[in-house]
Amino acid sequence: MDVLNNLLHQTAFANGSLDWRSYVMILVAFVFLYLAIKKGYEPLLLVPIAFGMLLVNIYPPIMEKNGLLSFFFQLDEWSILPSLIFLGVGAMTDFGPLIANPKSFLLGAAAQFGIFGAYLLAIIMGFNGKAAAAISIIGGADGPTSIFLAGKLGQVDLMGPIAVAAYSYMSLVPIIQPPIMKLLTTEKERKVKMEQLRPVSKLERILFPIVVTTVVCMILPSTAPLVGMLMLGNLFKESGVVGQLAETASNALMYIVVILLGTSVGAKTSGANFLNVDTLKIVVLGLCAFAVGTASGVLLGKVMCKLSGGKINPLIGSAGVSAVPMAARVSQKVGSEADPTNFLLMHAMGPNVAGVIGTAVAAGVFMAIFGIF
Amino acid sequence: MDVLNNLLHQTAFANGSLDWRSYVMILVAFVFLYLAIKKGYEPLLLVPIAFGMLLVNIYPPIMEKNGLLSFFFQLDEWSILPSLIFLGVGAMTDFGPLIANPKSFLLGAAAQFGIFGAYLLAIIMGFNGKAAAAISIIGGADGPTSIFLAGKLGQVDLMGPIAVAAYSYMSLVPIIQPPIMKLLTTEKERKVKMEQLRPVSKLERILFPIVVTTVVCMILPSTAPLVGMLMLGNLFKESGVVGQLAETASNALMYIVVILLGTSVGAKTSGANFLNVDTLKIVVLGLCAFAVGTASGVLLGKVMCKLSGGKINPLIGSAGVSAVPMAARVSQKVGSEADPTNFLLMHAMGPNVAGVIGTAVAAGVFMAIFGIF
Amino acid sequence: MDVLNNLLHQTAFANGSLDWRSYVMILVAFVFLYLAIKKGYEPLLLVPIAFGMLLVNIYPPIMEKNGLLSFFFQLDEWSILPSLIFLGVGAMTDFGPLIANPKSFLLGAAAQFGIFGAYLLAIIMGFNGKAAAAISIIGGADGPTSIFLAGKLGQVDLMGPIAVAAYSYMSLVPIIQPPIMKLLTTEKERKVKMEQLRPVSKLERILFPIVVTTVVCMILPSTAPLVGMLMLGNLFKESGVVGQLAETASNALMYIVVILLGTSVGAKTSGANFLNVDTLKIVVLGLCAFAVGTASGVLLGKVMCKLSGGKINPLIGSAGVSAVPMAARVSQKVGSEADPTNFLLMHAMGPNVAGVIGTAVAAGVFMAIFGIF
Amino acid sequence: MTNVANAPMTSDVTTIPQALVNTVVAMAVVFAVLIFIALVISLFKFIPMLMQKKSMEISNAAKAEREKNKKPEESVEAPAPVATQTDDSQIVAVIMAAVYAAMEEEGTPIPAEGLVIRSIKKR
Amino acid sequence: MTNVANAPMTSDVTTIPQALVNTVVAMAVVFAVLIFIALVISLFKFIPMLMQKKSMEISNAAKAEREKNKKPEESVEAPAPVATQTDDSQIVAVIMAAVYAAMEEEGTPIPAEGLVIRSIKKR
Amino acid sequence: MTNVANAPMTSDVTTIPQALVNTVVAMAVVFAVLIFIALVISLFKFIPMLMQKKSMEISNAAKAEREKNKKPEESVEAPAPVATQTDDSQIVAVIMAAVYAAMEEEGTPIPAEGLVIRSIKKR
Ligand code: NA
Ligand code: NA
Ligand code: NA
Repeated sequence: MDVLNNLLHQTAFANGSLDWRSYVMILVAFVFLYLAIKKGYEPLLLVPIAFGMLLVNIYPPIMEKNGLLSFFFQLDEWSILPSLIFLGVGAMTDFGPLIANPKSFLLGAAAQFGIFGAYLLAIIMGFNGKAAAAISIIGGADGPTSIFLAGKLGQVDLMGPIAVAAYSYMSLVPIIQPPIMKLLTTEKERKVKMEQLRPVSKLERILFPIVVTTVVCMILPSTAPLVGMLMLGNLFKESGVVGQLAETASNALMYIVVILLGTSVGAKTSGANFLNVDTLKIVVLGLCAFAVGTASGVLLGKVMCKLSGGKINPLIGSAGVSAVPMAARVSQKVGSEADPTNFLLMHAMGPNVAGVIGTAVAAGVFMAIFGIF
Repeated sequence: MDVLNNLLHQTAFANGSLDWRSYVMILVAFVFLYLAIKKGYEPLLLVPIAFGMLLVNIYPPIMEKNGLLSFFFQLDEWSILPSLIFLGVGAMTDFGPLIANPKSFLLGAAAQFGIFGAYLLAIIMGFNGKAAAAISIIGGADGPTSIFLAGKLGQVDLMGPIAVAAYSYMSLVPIIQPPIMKLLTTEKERKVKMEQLRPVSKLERILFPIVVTTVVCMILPSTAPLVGMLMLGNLFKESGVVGQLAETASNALMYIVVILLGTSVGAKTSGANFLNVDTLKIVVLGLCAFAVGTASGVLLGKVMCKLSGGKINPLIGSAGVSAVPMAARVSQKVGSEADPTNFLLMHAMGPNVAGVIGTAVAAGVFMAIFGIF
Repeated sequence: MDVLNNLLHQTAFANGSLDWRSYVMILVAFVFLYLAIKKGYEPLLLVPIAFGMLLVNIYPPIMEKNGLLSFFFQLDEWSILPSLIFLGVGAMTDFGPLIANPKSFLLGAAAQFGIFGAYLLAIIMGFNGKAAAAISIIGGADGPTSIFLAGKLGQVDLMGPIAVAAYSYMSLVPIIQPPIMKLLTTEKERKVKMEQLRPVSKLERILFPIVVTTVVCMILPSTAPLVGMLMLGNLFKESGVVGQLAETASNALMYIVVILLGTSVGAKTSGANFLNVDTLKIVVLGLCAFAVGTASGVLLGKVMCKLSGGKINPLIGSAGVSAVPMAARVSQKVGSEADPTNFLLMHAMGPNVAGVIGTAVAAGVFMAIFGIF
Repeated sequence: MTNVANAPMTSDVTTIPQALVNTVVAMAVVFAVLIFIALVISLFKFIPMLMQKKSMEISNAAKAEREKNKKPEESVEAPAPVATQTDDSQIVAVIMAAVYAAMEEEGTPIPAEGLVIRSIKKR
Repeated sequence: MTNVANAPMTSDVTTIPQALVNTVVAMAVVFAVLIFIALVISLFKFIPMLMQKKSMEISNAAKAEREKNKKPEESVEAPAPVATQTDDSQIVAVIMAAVYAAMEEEGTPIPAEGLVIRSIKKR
Repeated sequence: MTNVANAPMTSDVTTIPQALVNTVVAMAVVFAVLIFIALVISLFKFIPMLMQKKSMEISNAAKAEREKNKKPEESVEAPAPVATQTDDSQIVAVIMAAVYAAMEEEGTPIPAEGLVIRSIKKR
């Protein structure tokens, strides 16, 4: 019975392609599915990521030559998918609060300390320069930027752990941030009420993406695919004359891209790739990055509170880590715990979206440091 | 007048690229358009397929190097398009009736006798092993699985006839099945009423795609792209947390894929490729496969009716050939002809969707037999 | 401080990749954004085109090997994107007025004199044969056809200027056409009222795309990708059985393609590519083509008016240049200026959509002349 | 796609006389093709007439059939399936005829699978 | 994907006896796999029972907790966060255990980063 | 995209002092870029003022124009087209100027096609 024999040798159990790591990873995939579905942790990305994790650990050839997910992953490596996600993100983002209060850019910059703190720590832990940079960008809390930079720096093997850590911590923002925020602020600071933001005209909203693209890409040209697409999406939205493009970019196109990106990035977490010390280090570094970013945002917020004579609530500083819009909601929540009549959401949206630009700038600086353009 | 001369030599009539076969195929394309549009025979796929047939038989270079449809076909060969269609199918399929009545899996298995009956007959007719396997899968009545297996077995030249036969017979299910069903059942059996199905909880619906993926892909790993995508689509739908992904997978993405797949598979039916004895044999084998699959489903239904003490109506067995949801509707119709108060539709949906999984398993077995993974 | 030095050398200002031309092109991009957003000039294409222009002139590597927009541009070169846009255009076009009045085909043919007038002038100006052909097709006022032909004739470097000129003039149709129309017609001719068009049955609408595909592609096979996709889209719409495909082709798929095509074609306008005498010549030739096409349409309209005993209003002739549906609206407007009770819109839609087919035929003739198939 | 060997004008430069000839020929072709399509499309106006005539015939036939089949329990559904079946078998016959022609051409002996048609016709 | 070296049937011709064996084995596998899934899925019917039991336990626990926490200003929001936190730390613990296992296997000394779990648990 | 020749840090290992320098420089750049954008964006608040001023001017101009053009049959449509035309020609002029500049740079004699602008201006 040759045929039966052959059949038996093809099963995942018998063909030797799976070791105990694969089984652990299958369990991890189940855990992530549980977190995504039951807990609502970034499900849009964690469901596809976890399923890619499941499939590659049962059937490794799905990521080898001519494997289904390897074709999708090629589009990650070429930076096409992260750029197109940013197109959709741009088409959904309201930069109005940032235009009304450009000081928010400072808080968006401060939160990037998380990235560079993690970078230093990663170097100390023994990662080489490019790996350290790719890992530390997790602290930016922008999934597409993390995947984009890991691709540009040639760190494809780290892409799985980085993406999983980035999206996991992004969903844990409501747990990670509040203790740090409370530790670093006084009750009085948390109660600071901010003036209502001025209304922003349509013309300003249209000029914003054009100006930001021009300025950022002039100074750090290698961010052009990422920042350019983010701002093009926003221009689609704000111009008001290409509603169909804004709708397509932020709906059909973006979700198609999410499916392709999620499954293929998830499939970079084969057992051997994921269950090692580096992943553990990445988990630690990611948490440090988030914590340091939160803290530095809040601390600069305190400084600005002082300098402005108490007009700025330091709690909006933590929103600078991005994780749009969750971090802004955390600022709102912690603020309203101190004083239920305190509405910080709109004010926190400014640093929140500034943090997206700040992380893209940080990614551009890393690319410049490593001579990639 | 060189120019005029050149022009004349470029026309399809004069340049020698078209022979009488091309003209016959153009007529066949018209017939399929008639069937699809006027008769409503699987129009979603037969309209693009027939148009691809029309274009390639007028302008063969459209499938040669750098031809428009050759680019789309590349995505068929790489199994990308059939897998993505299954993602959409999964996002539209309700596996509830199958979860409520897992015995339906038996009927979904029995109907696969159609495939292996046709396989034996194909070997007898002189096809080689891989060709016989690729052809016989038509009996599974799942278009994407047929195209997937033909691609994996390297039978690209048979893909045109196989796809055309598969979709044609799928639309003929209401004509092919009833006489066989009536021949094999007694009036009394057809009148059997089935108990209402138990309600299925959300958690069961969520666990189903995860469990099926894990079990099937563990045993037959090479089915992972197909079964994985089918079940991922279903998980999108049932998880309830990624409604946008379910919507995109079953709408924009699936119909884009249908257009690319339909036109390019249709363009594999150039005259020389289609008008030969093999196609005639495929037509015969496809019909046999459907007939045998229907019969074996009904026959196992009769056995289960006996064993269950008359609680199972054998008519739901024929739905095991898939052709979702038409075969289930045929069960309903034949059942209600015997007793107008007999409602079998929901009970037939169980074997119907089990048949999709059964055919994927059969495809996996073929891949295992031929050492493809 | 090596790092700082490296950073400075990476900026767009310092790395020598940008010369004064880049800065001029960035300004031109701003002007096009202004025209598109403020003036509503073909914004669906000019916004992405202008943004592609902006990005490539800040960051040229975006169009070099592995650059984001270079991947999209590959799909233009392979004629995939223009063909898919035509699929969407077909799914949105109503050929009813043309079916009701097939004489409109004559006017759609006459307007192609604009193409060949510009072709002659381009040869006189010193362009080689293929470049002259690629440029002159601007006069057809069909963007996708222009990009398709430029790709097939290997004139990728002209694609930027050609696309920009084509879409710019298409949006200027309401300014370019009326003076020519008034100059060539008498007040009496402009007041001619036309009989109501006969109703067109569903069967005729279904047969139309099939017949046109068969006839045009038989005579000029190399137009099959373009004409085939246009007509397939229309068949999706008119068949009434594949509404989802018509919807997807004319919505999600088309707008995805518009984004990819617009940004990548816009990115062919790097300073060195765009700011040269050729572009100036193309601007002149494009205007000539539009003017001659308008004039020849109107002149044949006058002849047909005479021959029909005053039953045809010559103003509908100008709509033969395509630019659907703007040129038809111009006919309506000029006609109603002469007599406010004159409704020419529906009658002008006939030549308008005939002009699309006419331009595709002209493109096919050029491909035949250059032996491309 | 560019078959250079066949390319009639591989030299890139086009002289003005050549261009004039090209223009005249090309416009002639454009007019010829569009006039030909116009002629074909202008035949469409006869379709409504044909359809009306045919539908009248069909409705007569259907009426006759309905009278023939007048068994009370089937009277509602009968006409539709009958019509479907007739058309289906006609179409199958057309396809089959084409395939048979192809086989005869190739000199292959026709096997016994003719039953495909019969198995659909029956019922 | 085709690993020719491993391919058991690289010769393209399949004899009829071989085909018969293939058919028997293949149908057996199809039935085996589908019956196995059916068995697994048939266990699903116990899930609603389990859930009911568990939810009863949870609602008891929650009730107890609610009574313990009865400070007027927190009463509305308290239960939900508590539940979340508990589950989160359980999950983190599971992940950590897996990663630890991996590290021990590789013989790497476990560093002091165990605090990850603690830093989440606290609060 | 990776230009290895230019890459300043092709050695994969980064020492801790190097990393410190990188960090300081990088954070400085991040702040510099974001502060620069913030300054530019903070100028946006003057836009509403400018617009108001301009729109007042325009509405005055339009009023004047409307009075000038007061022929009863054109009064409804006149203002819009006039405005459109003016802006269009301004823009065409800007583009043309840029192209001319390019041509002069290249030393090409400017041909007589200046009429493009005129032909749009007229009407
Ligand atoms: Na960020
Ligand atoms: Na099936
Ligand atoms: Na045209």
